[in-house]
Amino acid sequence: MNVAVIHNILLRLLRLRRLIGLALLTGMPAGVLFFLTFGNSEQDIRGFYEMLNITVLTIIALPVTALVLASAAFGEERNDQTLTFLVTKPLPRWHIALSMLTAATLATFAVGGIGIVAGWVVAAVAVGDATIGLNTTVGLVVASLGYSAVFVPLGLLVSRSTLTGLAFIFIWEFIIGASVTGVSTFSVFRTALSAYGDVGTVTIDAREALEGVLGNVIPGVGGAFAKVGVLLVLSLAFTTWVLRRRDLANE
Amino acid sequence: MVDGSDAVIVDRGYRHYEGERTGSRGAVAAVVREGYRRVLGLRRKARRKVLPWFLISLALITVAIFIGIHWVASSAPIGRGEAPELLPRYGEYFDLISVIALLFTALAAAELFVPDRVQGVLNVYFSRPLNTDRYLLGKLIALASLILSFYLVPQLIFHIGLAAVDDSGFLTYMSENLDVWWKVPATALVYFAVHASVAVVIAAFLPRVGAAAGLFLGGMLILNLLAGFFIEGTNLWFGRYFGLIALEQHPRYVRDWIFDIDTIEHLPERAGFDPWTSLGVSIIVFIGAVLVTRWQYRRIA
Amino acid sequence: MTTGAQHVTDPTVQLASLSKWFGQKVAVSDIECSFGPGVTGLLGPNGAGKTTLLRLMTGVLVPSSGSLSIHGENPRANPDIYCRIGLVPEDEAVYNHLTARQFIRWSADLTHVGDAAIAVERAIRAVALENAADRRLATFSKGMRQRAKVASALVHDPDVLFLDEPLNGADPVQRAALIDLFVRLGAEGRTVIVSSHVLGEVERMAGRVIAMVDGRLAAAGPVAAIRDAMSDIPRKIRIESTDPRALATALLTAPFVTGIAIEANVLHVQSAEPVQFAYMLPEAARAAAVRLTRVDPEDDSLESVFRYLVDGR
Amino acid sequence: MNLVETTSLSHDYGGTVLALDNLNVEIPGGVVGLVGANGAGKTTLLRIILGLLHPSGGAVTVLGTSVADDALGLRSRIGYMPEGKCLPLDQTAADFVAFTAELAGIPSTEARRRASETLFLVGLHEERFRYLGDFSTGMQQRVKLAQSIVGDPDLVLLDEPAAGLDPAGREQMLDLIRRLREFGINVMFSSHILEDIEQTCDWVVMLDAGRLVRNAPLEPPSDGDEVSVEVIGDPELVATALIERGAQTFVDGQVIRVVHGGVEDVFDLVIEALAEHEIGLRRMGTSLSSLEDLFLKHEAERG
Repeated sequence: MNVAVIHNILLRLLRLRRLIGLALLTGMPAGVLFFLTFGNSEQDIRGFYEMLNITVLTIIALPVTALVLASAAFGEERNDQTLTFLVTKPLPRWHIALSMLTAATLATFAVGGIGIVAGWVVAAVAVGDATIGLNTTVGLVVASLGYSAVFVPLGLLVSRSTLTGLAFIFIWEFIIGASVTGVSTFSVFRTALSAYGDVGTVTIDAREALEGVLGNVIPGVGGAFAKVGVLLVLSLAFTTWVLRRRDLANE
Repeated sequence: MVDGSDAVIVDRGYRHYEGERTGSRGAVAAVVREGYRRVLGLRRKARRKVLPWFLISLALITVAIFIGIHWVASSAPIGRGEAPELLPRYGEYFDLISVIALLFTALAAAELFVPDRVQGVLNVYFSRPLNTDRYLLGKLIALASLILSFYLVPQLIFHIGLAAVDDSGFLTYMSENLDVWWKVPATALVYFAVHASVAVVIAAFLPRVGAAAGLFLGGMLILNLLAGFFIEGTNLWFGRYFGLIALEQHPRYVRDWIFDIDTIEHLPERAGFDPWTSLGVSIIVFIGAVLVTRWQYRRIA
Repeated sequence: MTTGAQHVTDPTVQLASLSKWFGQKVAVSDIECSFGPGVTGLLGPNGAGKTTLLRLMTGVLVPSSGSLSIHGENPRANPDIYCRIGLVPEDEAVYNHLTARQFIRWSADLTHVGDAAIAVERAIRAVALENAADRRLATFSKGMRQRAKVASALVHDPDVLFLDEPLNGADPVQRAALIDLFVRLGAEGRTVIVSSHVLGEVERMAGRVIAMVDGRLAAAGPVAAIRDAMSDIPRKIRIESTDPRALATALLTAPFVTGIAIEANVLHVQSAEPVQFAYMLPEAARAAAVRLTRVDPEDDSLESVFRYLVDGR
Repeated sequence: MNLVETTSLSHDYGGTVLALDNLNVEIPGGVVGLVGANGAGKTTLLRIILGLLHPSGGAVTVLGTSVADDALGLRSRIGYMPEGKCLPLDQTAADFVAFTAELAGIPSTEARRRASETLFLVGLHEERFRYLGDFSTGMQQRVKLAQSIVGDPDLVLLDEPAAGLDPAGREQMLDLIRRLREFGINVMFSSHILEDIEQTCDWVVMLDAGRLVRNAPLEPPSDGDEVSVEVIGDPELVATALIERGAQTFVDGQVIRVVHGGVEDVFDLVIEALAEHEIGLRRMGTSLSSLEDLFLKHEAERG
């Protein structure tokens, strides 16, 4: 890990325009929730909050945010041809890989965090329960780590990584993950939701939706973290291998 | 010129052009023609033709299937003439075609607007007798004619097909269904106004074709999703106005109104708006899109 | 080049039958040479494989076959060697979100420079970017961006420098300053490898030249020696004079003048032996009482080397 | 008629820095070189001539027409080759050039024919049906030139036409530019490489920081000038001989620069000295060093 590398990548990833765009995306559920707090019962608000978190936030906004940021970590270096500067520095290759993974995770966590904190505040004030956003935050941590592990090497390997990543989300996460039982365990947002479902209380409506999405994946924080942990180790090893053995520029 | 004993060596070098110049109008026409070629992938690598022609053939195949259903229904010995209202007609066909057209619009708008800007070709355009407004006019004509054709050509085939398989005979069917001639184009226009506006505004700002198309499709989806939450959950007096952000739903609502269909409750309807409002929103979105796009291009030109 | 002119006695960078291919396309083919202290020009037309070779040497690309070493180390195997290497890549790209100072500081931090702040200021001064150091690189002109890249490659005081077309986009003033800088760096005993396709520039800074054509080593040695070696290539010479017809008549007597074309007051002379011709020309002009106002070899020397190597003409 | 006339032309991009500062020039027809350092205002001037940029002060007349009055009409008589990328990489060369001819107001069948002929002129006839994305830098640069002349303009503006080309490519490009004059097309092209300008132009406009430094014909060699001579053999012998005849010389490698203030002809002096000592003459000419010196001198004065 290297502080200068991480700092530089974070500066680059969190450009103001992109930050605003992504913050609007992850903040959308909070905005919606704000209007739903008027005139609804606490139980209903809790239900809306959880449904928004599960459907809009975890299934759409977080994957997209993570995709944009994590694939850009190496992707922008590659496409802007600045990767040359980075790989001709006296750093062990695994330091570069780990720094990128860290930066991508931090960036995703920070941007996703904007939306989550906003929603958390709105919900906590409306319901009077300060712990209400805890499960979503745990889900965010799992999602940031998991998606970074997938998209960071993708950005290094593929030139149109955002599009490829989008295809990954649609095909792997949405279609195959929903229809093939064996695969759903390895779907990142299901892993995030399995952690979500294991923390704090979940309303009945949300519980149904959650089980619908999860299929046969059993909720569990420990399992979720174990899974992303393995994913991260694999990702780190693979990224390091690419940095050591493969061409780092096009023709 | 050449007889047996003479030889002629012709070196024309650079020829000056003495003919008429078509001026700015010719330049706009060239932009339109080039727009067609770009969207349809003509005179480009085969890879570029796949998506547009896949969508076009999808539209035509579904027409054929619809006509087939009608033909089977009308020629079946049992149940002839029964429950004709269950058979899909013009309005229902819009349901199907509008989903394909949504993809086609995403592709067409992105292809028309993104590459010119990103590849720097605008520098060439604007060094010719062409200014921002005329350039955008050319693009708008290209987009409108492509997308409206995408809606209307299959519908025309559908209309002729329905007349051909109808029991009452071709001409009788035609004369009994004259209202189709304004209902279908009017509906297509509303679909175009909303879909194309949003797609063009996005394409005018994003630097990549894929990203522009993706954001357009994803944006339409998310707006519907959010509007649903608002309509269901909010108790505020202005909460229902959020029902209007489901842009994708407005043309559908207007269509049902024009064709007098009442099977699904669209989001604006659930929020308590009448079709006139949806029509109004569609027009406002269109005008807004024209203004924003024009502003953006004046800024970068 | 069987004489071994591609090798130096005190090599810092050594390439052993280095090759690189992308799919079917061979970009660099069996390059065998070495580089030592001083400025060496890496010369070749666009697409000759100069950039690929520099990327191979700096470990950005992996050789398809062959090997390389910098101070005895392969950078891929031992990244620590990058402490002693500076690279200015050809790509125009820089970190657009940083200021020049931040960018150079970043390089300094990653190369373990002792007193980074001082080193950064020194590098900025070396490329005369003091006035623009706190502007974002995105606002820089091409020439300024090149200088920022040069500064970032110099900040850790490397003794091997790889510069890929560093003068691209620089105007005459900036170019003169950069050339001075490179010459000075070479004189300090650093190995400076500069690629370029503008021959005049290479001649002004490099004592030794490695020329590449089509991925292969085409020539190696001192600039002057290469000139001499190639001086017998038949060449056209363009001459402006007061009386071209009289001059033409005088020149035609020489056996090595193989053709003359007259165009207004300009003569285009085709000579099989340009050196001989050069010796003959002043005498012939004086004898014919013709006043010469301009003489130009139509193919500048090293350009014609390329063309000769590429097209055989 | 002058090609371009400006009267107190100024432009700023909204900041305090003037991209053009009170420019008054009259530029005659022919091949005109526009020289200056990066940021001297070359591109700004070209874009103002095209009417793409509205100057913040002053006026421009191009080909006898005021740009402010009829920019669109003028643009059908002007061709423009922008600096940098401007080609749609998914089109073939023939399609793109024909399209740009149509943009210039030529009907489409004629446009296709002209496109083919123009690509022939720039040496891309065989490659005209290939996609631009597969072209090398040099080929792309020639396509850019082709699109600028396909519409039969009276004037073409070329922004750094030789940038990024290798020597062979650069020479071909300069050759093409020289030929444009034979075709009756006026050329105005910008470059920061002085040699390019000298080899092609008959008029030079030099800008620095938006101000005019020089607006004059590229002088044919004249008696009072400095002459640079590249020799084969010992340059010192020649230098000594020249000094004896009252000339001032500077020797730099094989190149001798000769300054002569006297009445006698410098060229004759040089030839005499060379013939006398049997030294070979490789290259001789005036302007190269003079223009560059002027440029460097001006830069130095500015600090």
